[in-house]
Amino acid sequence: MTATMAYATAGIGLFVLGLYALSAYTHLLRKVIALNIMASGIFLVFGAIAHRAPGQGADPVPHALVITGVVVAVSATALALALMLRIQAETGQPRLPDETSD
Amino acid sequence: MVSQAVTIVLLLAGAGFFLAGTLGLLRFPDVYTRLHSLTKADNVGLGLMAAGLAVQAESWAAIGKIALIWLLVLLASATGAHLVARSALRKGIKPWTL
Amino acid sequence: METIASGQPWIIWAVFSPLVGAIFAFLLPRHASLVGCLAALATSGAILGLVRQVVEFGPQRYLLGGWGAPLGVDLQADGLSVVMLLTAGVVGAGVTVYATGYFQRSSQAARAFWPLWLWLWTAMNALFLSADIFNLYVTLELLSLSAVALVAVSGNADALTGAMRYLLVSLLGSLSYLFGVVLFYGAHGTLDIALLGDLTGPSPADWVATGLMITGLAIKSALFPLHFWLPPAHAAAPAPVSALLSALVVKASFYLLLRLWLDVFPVSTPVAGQLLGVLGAAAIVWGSLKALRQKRLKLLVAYSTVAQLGYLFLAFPLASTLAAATAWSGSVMFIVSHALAKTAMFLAAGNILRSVGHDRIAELGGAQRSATLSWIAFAIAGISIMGLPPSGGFTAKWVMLQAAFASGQWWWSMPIIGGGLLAAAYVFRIVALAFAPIGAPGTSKSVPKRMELAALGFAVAAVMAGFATLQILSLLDSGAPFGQIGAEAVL
Amino acid sequence: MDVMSLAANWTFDGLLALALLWVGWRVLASTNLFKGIVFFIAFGLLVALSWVRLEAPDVALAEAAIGAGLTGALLLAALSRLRRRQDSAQASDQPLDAETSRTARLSLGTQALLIVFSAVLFVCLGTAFLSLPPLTPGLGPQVAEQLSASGVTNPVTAVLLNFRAYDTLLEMGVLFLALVAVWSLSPAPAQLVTAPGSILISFVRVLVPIVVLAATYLLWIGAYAPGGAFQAGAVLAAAVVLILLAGENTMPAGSTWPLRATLSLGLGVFVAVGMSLMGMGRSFLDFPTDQAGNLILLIEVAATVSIGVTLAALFLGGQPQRGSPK
Repeated sequence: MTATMAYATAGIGLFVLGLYALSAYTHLLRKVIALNIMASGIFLVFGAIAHRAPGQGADPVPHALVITGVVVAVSATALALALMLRIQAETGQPRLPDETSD
Repeated sequence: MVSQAVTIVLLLAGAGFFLAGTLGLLRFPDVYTRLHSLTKADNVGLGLMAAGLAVQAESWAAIGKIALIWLLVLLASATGAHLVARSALRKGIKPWTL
Repeated sequence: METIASGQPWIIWAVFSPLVGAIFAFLLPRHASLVGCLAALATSGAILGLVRQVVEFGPQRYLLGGWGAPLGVDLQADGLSVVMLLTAGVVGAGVTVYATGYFQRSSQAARAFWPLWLWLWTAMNALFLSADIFNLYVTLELLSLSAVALVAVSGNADALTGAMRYLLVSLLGSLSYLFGVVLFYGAHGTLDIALLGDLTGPSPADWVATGLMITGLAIKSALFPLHFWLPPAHAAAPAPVSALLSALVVKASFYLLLRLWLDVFPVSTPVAGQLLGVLGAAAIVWGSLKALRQKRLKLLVAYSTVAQLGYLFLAFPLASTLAAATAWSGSVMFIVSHALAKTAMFLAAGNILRSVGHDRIAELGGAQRSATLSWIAFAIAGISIMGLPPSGGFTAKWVMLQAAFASGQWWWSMPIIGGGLLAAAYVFRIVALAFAPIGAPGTSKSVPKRMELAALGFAVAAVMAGFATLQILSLLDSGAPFGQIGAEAVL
Repeated sequence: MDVMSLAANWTFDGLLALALLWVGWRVLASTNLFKGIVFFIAFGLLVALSWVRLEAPDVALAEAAIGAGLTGALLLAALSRLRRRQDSAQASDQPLDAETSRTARLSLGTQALLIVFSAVLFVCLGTAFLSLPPLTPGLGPQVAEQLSASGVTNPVTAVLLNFRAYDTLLEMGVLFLALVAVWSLSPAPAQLVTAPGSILISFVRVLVPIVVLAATYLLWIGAYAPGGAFQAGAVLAAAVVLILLAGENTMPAGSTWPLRATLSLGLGVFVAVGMSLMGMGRSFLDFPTDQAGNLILLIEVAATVSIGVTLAALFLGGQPQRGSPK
């Protein structure tokens, strides 16, 4: 194990942080950002896994999968943001109804 | 050896400009002076760094790419600074005076 | 090992017929419903072709790009995938017919519905046929995004917030699943289900990956107590979408859970199985009680889905014993019969809502005058949901009861039987309305005949599925996804 | 490697990892949403830097262009639309949403429970990672072995467009589907920027040709060096977004058909190539070795155009209305 450990730790930390924020915050934009941070965390762990054997170059398969994952994440983000704007237009709040702080 | 020394000096000088620019960004009184400090210092700082790296470059093509990066950043930061300043003016933020 | 697909590559057509249809439905928005019907026809043909192939030649494996696992991505079709595919095909084809009546031609909603629905179908077929855990992640995302967008098609505030909650929960589920994929790849260096199955063992990485995947898929399958997102989303969607979501989409993630449980996860401990079973039993009780208290018809049907999904999870504690194949067969029978019955119920509810203009249960008394066939369809579908003979719901529960007794865990028969009684209570709550005295003559709109016939057709099919049990089980047996136990051992 | 540079590596990687965590936390916890998004973009750039350190330049490019750049632009556009509507809502005395109120009113107990759960999860995931075998080769050797038959020499491109091309096809499907879904939700808001100003416009005039050139370069070089269709598509999208921001965005009145065709092009060509190969008696997307390079290039060119336009259309946030400014 080498310095890649640092990235795996950061990745796991980001996943957990994002999960916490996803549950704790109510603003939908924050929830969308939290999901993005979680995804980045997972990707970093994958990158660290691909880079376990130093000096041999990295495994290209996880890299290709992460690129796929990045595109999937931006697609989901775009849909979530469009939905959020529609919700705000209909209800006046960028939040889900039962979580609206009173 | 000489080229390495030149690179080190240029990179350190560039870092100094970045540091000064960042200090200005944090300490200057209003949005216009902060912009001034940020873009001016960063452009020079990046220029010094680019020059430092160009000394180490292995081909003219690489030097060209480094120069291009610096020029593009200059262009973008100038336009960005202009846009930020303009929207601040439109919002009615008065420039700081003594 | 499965035979490499020979002859016509129906397995490819099953994925790409709806996909090509989805592209054309987007390109030609004015003719979207025509494109949708043609694509549905082609997809059904491809599914039937594949079923025939599997029956004749056994399970199929297709090497995409000719590489083969682990470098490439493979498709596979065994009995389990084919039964899921067929269920989706029957429900999909019927809902397509229904939707041509439900959506006005070239309205904004129709233009949105057709490409999204064809994407949803693509995603399901791709999911049932994929043999690669990362590829399955991509199909899961296709499935969630299309399902969420379909919920939002109605455009009102309830639908939008329901869709948003559904999206957030589903993305969370997908990410949890993806983390599992990453850990499995890190531990074993392959993504192929079959290859991975030979390598997994009781190591911390495999356990954590298993836990992450089970959690993610349980969220997506709305297992109690992670079901909270389901009722608002399913109830607020347009009727054909509600039917698709309740009948198929939640089952797709359950199918994946089942597939991984059987082929990938390290030898399952009784503890995990028992936990899933307890949650399933809790879902049956909680979902039914909530269904009893709902004031809106579609929400009642949606909570009934929460309850019925609980049954699927009862197979996990039963399957850790010798009765495994029986338990799994019962669970899959349940998927099929519930898909048919729930489609009928949601379509019927949609018809009632359209004819009366609302679905407030308290004011529905006597509303049977306008959409009589739909009320009949609802009642017939109720037979299967309650689990009365000879319906598919009955045989599914019967098989599960057998598994419960054969495995010496008789106590699991209690939620199976109790859930039927509770279902009877909420179904009769609605059916009784049909016999209520005719109320004040409200305005009632007529409903296109084909919409009523579609609901009725599914209701009858749900009851008749009981007679097809043997055929379904023998199809399911192809490739022995549950180990060596044939249909004859079950009945 | 000598001890000095090893220590330097460790220090750099450790600091970068700490920075990732700190900036990630700032993104989520900043009281002001705008600040949070700016931190998010900075975060994306740090992630890209991490990918360079992990010897994944292809991912670094994709992360910088898509993860930081386009996602950041999407978030900023969404925020400005949120605020604009809020301002008008405020004028008409509707309830004001304070975006600074950060958390749900979680009880202290719930919050403590959540923190304990997070900590347990962190420990579990960490243990799982540590228990991974240190030297599992993964699929790297197999990719290297078959690389010469893939038609390209960049292994990541070989995986994306040959070995696992089906994944990539479905991924293009996800992007296409997201666009269909966004269009089904709402029409595009009328205008993004009021009065772009002459400096922005001339900046865009200078920059757009360079950006398009850069996209072409990334696309072309993807066959044998870091780059490829997704990175190129994202850069192309940036060019289109710039044009949109400069207000030069009137769409010809009439049919949206050309736009729809461009959006479907990438997926359509991908499927058509796969099907044609089946027609020639091969299996789906089974490229003949001597033609693989050309077919991959054909798919990538179509994909780049579609990805660029799709990402830009997602930025627009809705279906452009016929005849009105795009």
